[in-house]
Amino acid sequence: MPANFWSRTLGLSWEFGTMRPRERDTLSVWQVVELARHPDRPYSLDYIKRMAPDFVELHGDRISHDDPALVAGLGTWHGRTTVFFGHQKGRTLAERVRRNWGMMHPEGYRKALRIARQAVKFGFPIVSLVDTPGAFPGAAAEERGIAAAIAGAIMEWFETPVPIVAAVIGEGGSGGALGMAVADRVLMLENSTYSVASPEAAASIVWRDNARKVEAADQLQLTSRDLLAMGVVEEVVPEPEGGAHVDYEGTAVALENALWRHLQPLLTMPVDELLQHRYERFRYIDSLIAAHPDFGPKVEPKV
Amino acid sequence: MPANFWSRTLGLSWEFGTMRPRERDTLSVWQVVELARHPDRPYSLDYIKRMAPDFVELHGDRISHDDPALVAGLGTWHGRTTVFFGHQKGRTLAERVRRNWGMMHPEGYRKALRIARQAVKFGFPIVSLVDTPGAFPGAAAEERGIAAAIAGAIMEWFETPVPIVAAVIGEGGSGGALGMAVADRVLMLENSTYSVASPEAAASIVWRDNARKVEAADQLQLTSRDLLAMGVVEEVVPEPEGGAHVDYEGTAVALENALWRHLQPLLTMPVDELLQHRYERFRYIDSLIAAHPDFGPKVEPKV
Amino acid sequence: MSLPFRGRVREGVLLVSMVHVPVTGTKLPPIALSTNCPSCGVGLVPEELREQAYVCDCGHHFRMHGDAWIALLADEGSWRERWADVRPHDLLDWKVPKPYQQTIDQARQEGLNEAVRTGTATLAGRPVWLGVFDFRFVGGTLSIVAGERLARGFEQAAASHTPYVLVTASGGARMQEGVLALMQLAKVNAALGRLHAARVPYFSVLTDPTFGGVSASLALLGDVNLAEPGAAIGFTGARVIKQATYADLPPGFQSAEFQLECGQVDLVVPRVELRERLARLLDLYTG
Amino acid sequence: MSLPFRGRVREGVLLVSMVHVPVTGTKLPPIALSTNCPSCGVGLVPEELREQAYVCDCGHHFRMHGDAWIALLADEGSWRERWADVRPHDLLDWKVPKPYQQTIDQARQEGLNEAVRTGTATLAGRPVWLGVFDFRFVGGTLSIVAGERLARGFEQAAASHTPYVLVTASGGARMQEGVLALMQLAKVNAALGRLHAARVPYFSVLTDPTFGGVSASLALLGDVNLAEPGAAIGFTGARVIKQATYADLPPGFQSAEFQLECGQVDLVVPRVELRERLARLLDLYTG
Ligand SMILES: [Zn+2]
Ligand SMILES: [Zn+2]
Repeated sequence: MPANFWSRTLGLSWEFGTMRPRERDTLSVWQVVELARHPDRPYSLDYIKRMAPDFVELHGDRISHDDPALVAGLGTWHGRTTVFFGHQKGRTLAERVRRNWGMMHPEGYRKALRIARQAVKFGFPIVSLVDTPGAFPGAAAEERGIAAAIAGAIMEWFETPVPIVAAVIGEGGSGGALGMAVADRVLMLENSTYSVASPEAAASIVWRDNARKVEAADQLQLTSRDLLAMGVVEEVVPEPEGGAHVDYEGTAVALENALWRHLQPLLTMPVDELLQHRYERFRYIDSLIAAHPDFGPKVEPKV
Repeated sequence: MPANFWSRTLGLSWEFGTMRPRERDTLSVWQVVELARHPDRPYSLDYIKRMAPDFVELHGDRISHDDPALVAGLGTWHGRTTVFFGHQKGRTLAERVRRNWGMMHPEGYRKALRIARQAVKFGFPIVSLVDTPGAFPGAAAEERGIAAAIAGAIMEWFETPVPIVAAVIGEGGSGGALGMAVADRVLMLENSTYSVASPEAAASIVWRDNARKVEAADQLQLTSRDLLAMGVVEEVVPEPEGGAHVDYEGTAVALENALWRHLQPLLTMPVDELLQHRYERFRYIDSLIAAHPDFGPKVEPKV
Repeated sequence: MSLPFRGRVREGVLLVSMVHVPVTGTKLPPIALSTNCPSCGVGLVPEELREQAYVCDCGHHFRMHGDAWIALLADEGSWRERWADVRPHDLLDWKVPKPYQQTIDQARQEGLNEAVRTGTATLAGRPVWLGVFDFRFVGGTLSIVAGERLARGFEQAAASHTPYVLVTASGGARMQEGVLALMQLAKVNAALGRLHAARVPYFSVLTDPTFGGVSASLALLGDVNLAEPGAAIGFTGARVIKQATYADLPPGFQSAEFQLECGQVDLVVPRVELRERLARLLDLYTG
Repeated sequence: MSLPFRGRVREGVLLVSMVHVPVTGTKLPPIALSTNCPSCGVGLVPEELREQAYVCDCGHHFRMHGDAWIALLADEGSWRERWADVRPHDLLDWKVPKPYQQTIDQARQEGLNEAVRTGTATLAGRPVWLGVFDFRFVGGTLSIVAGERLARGFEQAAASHTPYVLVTASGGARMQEGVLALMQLAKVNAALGRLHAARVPYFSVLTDPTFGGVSASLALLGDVNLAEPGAAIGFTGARVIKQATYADLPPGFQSAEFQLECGQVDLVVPRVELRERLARLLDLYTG
C-alpha cells in the first residue's frame, strides 16, 4: 500500500519537518525498520547528556527493583530543571543484557511514575524518549504485574499536571512504548517506527511465521510519515542523510530544537487547560478517521 | 518496676474502661504476654465478621503480591460502609503458615494503602485491628523493601483524610504494628501488648539470651495499662475474666462499642481538623514526658 | 488532602447477603459448545449447562459471549444498548491473511456487532453501566469502535454517577487497525481516569482470556477486580513468552488464581456467585 | 490535580558540575580507627586517612560520626546547632544490662550529645537544614530527644523552605525508652510528611549501618536517597534474619549496592563525591 495513503485520504494536518523529498521516497518500509533498529543509532542517553550536561540519573521504584531498561533523572535544560525519561538499549553485549535491550519490566514504569510525582511536586516539565521493542515478554514481568504497571502508567500520565513532550527516537513498540508516550506532544524521528505490534509479532500472528516480517512491516503502517498522516504524532524530525547514526550531533540538535519548540508554549499554559488538551489529544486521536464520511463513531447528543 | 509507675508519676489522663480491679492487680506482666498470644484468642476476622456480616475481603497490592497476614476489605458497620484492616494469625498450622503468623511482608502495607486510597475516594472511615509479633524478619521481605513499605505507610496515614480508629487486640509488635496503627484514636484490649521490641528480642539484645524474656517483659512496660499511662493509647477495653478467648461475643461487643464511641465524633469533624489532630496526637505523643519538670524537649520560640 | 470526608449512613440497611439475588438476570441464550468438557471429559447436555450458567459440574467455566453476559448480569428488560450503530471499517487497507473488511462483514453476518458492546441496565435492581467484550468478534480485540464505546460509556457514567461494570475477554489491541488500535489504550484510560476522578465505582470482571492491550489498559484498574476461576489473564501470552525466553512456565501460570497471588485480582468468583457479589459490592461502594 | 505547574528558569545558569566543590566543608576531626583496614588489611595512617575523608585506598569507607559529618558537609563556620540543650533522661527506670541513666551519663562524659544532632548550615554555599546521626551514642538509636530534634527541624525547614539533608547511622529505635521510642517513628514521619507537602527537597544520605526504626521511618523517604558504598542498610539485621528463618543470605545482602538493585536507593556515592553531588542536587531541586 502506498505510504501516502493517509495524506491522499485525509490531507496532512500536522507538521513534517523539512525533509529531503529524495530520501523519503526511496527508502522501503523495511529499510526504515532497519534504520530504527540500527545498532549505531543514538540512544536516549546520547541525547539527554547533550541536552543536559548536569544530568543526574535516579534509580529505583522504591518498591523492589530498579529497571536499567529505562533511564530516569533530572537535568538542566534551557535553564530549567527538567525530568528526562528514556528507554536505553545498550551498546555492548553486556550492557544490552543488563538493560534488557530496552525492554522494560514493571518496575521501570513504577520508577517513571515515582519520578514524575517529583516533577509534579517541584514543577519540572517532563521529556520522554521512546526506543523499545516493547515491554519484556517474560515470566518475571508477568509475575510482577507488567499489564497493570503499563495500564496504571497510561492512566496516571493523564493526571500528571506538568507539561510532557515525548519523542519516538527508534522503535516505538506497542504498549511498552505507549506506556512512556502519553504526552502533550509526541514527535518522531524520521526513521523511527511506532506500531501496534512488531513486524515479527504481526507476521507470527498472521502467518504463524515471523520470517515474513517484511511483508508485515509493509502492512502495519508504522513509519513516521504514516503516523503523522494518521494524526498520531505532531511532528516528524528529519534525520541527516543516511540516518541518525551518521551524525549524532546534527540529529541531537534537530531533536532538541523540535522538543523545545513544542514544550515552550506548554510551560505557560494553565494546568487545567494543559490536562484538558492532553485528554482531548488522545480521546479524539482517531478524529481524522471519524471525519471520514462513511466511518465510525457518530457524534450523538448526551443522554 | 511497679506497673503503676506512670500513674504515680504523671497521673492518668485517658480512659481506662471499667476493669475489675481484682484481675489487673493479680496478673504478672508475663501472664499478660501469654494471654495476648493465647492460641484461642479472638483474631481480627472474629471481630470483623461480627461487626460487619456483609464483609467482603479484598486482595492484592496491585503490584506483585497479596499478603494473607493482613486482612483488608469493606463491610457495613453502623449503617455505613467501612474499611477494615486486621492482622490475622491463623488457627490451624496450615493457616498459620499461609498467614505467616500475622507477620506482614511489604505487600501487606501496600495492600492496606491501596484500599485506604479507596476509603479516601469514596469517603469510608477506617478501622484497623493490630495483632502481630512484628513485620516478617526474612530475606524476601528485605528484598521487597519492608523498611520503606512501613515508612511509607506511616507517612501516608497522616495524609489519609478519613477517620481512622485502631485497636491493638493481641500483640502490638514494634514497627510492624505501628505501620498499621497510625490513627486518630488507638485503643487496646486489656490483655494485649504494644512494645518497641518483643520480650524475646529485647532479651536477645540485652543478654544475648532470648530465654530471659520474662525479665525483659517486666522491663519493657508493654501492658495496656503502661501504654495508657504513657498517653500512647486513648482507652483500654476490659476483657472478660480469664481473657478475651473465654468469651468471644462479650469481648467483641466491648471492643465494637469502644471503637464506635471513638469513631462517632470523628465522622463529623472537618477534614483539616481531623488531620491536624492526628498530626498533633503523634507529634506530641511524648508530651506527658515533656511535662516532666526535669526532662526533655523545651519549648522554644520559632526562628 | 483536599478531599472532604463524606459521611453517609444507610439507616435500617438490609444486608444484601441476606437477600436472594438470582444467578442470572434472564435466561441465558444458547451458546456453541464442544461435545465434551475439556476439563473433566464428561459429555455435555447443552440445555442443562445453560441452566447452570455454562459451568460444568467439575467447575469448568465455559466462555460466554457478549449477549450471554448481558443476559447474565442485566435484569430482564433493563438492557439499553448504546452506540450499537457505530461500526468498524477497514482503514489501513489491511489484506493479510484476509482482507479486514471481509473479516468484519463475516462477523456481522453471524449477528455479531463488535468486540465491545455497551449500555445501561439494572443489576439486581441497581442501576449500572455495563460494557461486555465479545471474544467471537476478531478475538475480542480493542478497536476504534470498541474504544469509542468504552470511552463514551465511562464519560457518561462519570457524568451520571452510575457505577460501571466491565466484563473482559480479549486478545489485545486489533492489529488490523494499526497504531490507531494501540492508541485506544490511551483513549479508554483517559476516560477511565475521569470515571475514577468522579469517584464512581468501577468493577472489572476478568474472563477467559484477557491479554495484551486490554489487560494493559482498562481491565486491571477496577476498584475491585473480579476474575472467573481458571481464566487466563496476562499481558503476553504463554506461547510468546516461551518462544521469547525459552522459559518453562509453571502450571497455573497466568490463571485467575495466579493473578490473585500476584496481587492483581481481588476476588476469584464462580459465575453462579457473580451477581450476588456484584450486588453486594454495588451496595458497599455506593453506601 | 490541583497542583499548579510552577515554571522557573535559571538564566545563564552555571552548571555546578563545572564548578569546583571541595570534598569537605572544613578539616575533619580525628576519629578512632583500627590499626588495619578491615577490607584490605593495609596498615592505617590516621592523618593520611583523615585527609582522604576516612576512605581507604581500597575503597573502604570508615564510619564517621556526628561531628565528622558536620565538618564534611557544612561550610566552615556555617554550622548553627539547634536544640543541643535538650537532653535525654531515664523515664522507664530501665536497669538492664545497666541503668539507662548511666549509659546516658557516660556518653555525655565522652563529649557526645545525643544520637541525632541538627541545625542549619551552608553546603557549598547553599543553605540547608542538616541532621546527622551519631552511632556512638547508644548505637545511633532514635530516642525521644532525637525524634524531637528531627521533627522540629522538619517543621522549621518546611516553614522556611530550606532543603533538608539527613545523614543516617542507626540500629533503630532506642529500646531503653520503650514504646515512646517506637512512637518517634510516627512523630518524625508526621513532620516529614509536612516537609514533603511543603515541596521542600529532602535528601537522605544512608551510611553504615542504617536499620530498624530509622530505615522504617525517615531514612528511605528522601526525594533522593544516597548511600555510601558498602553501607549495610535494612530493616532486620542479618543475624536476626538467620536466627529467625535459617536462611543463607547471599554475599552483599543489605549492602548499599543491594538496596540500589532493590529500588530503594537512587545513588551509591563515594564519600569524596558526596558534596559535589549534593550541591548539584540542591541546584536541580531548587532550580
Ligand atoms: Zn467438566
Ligand atoms: Zn582498605
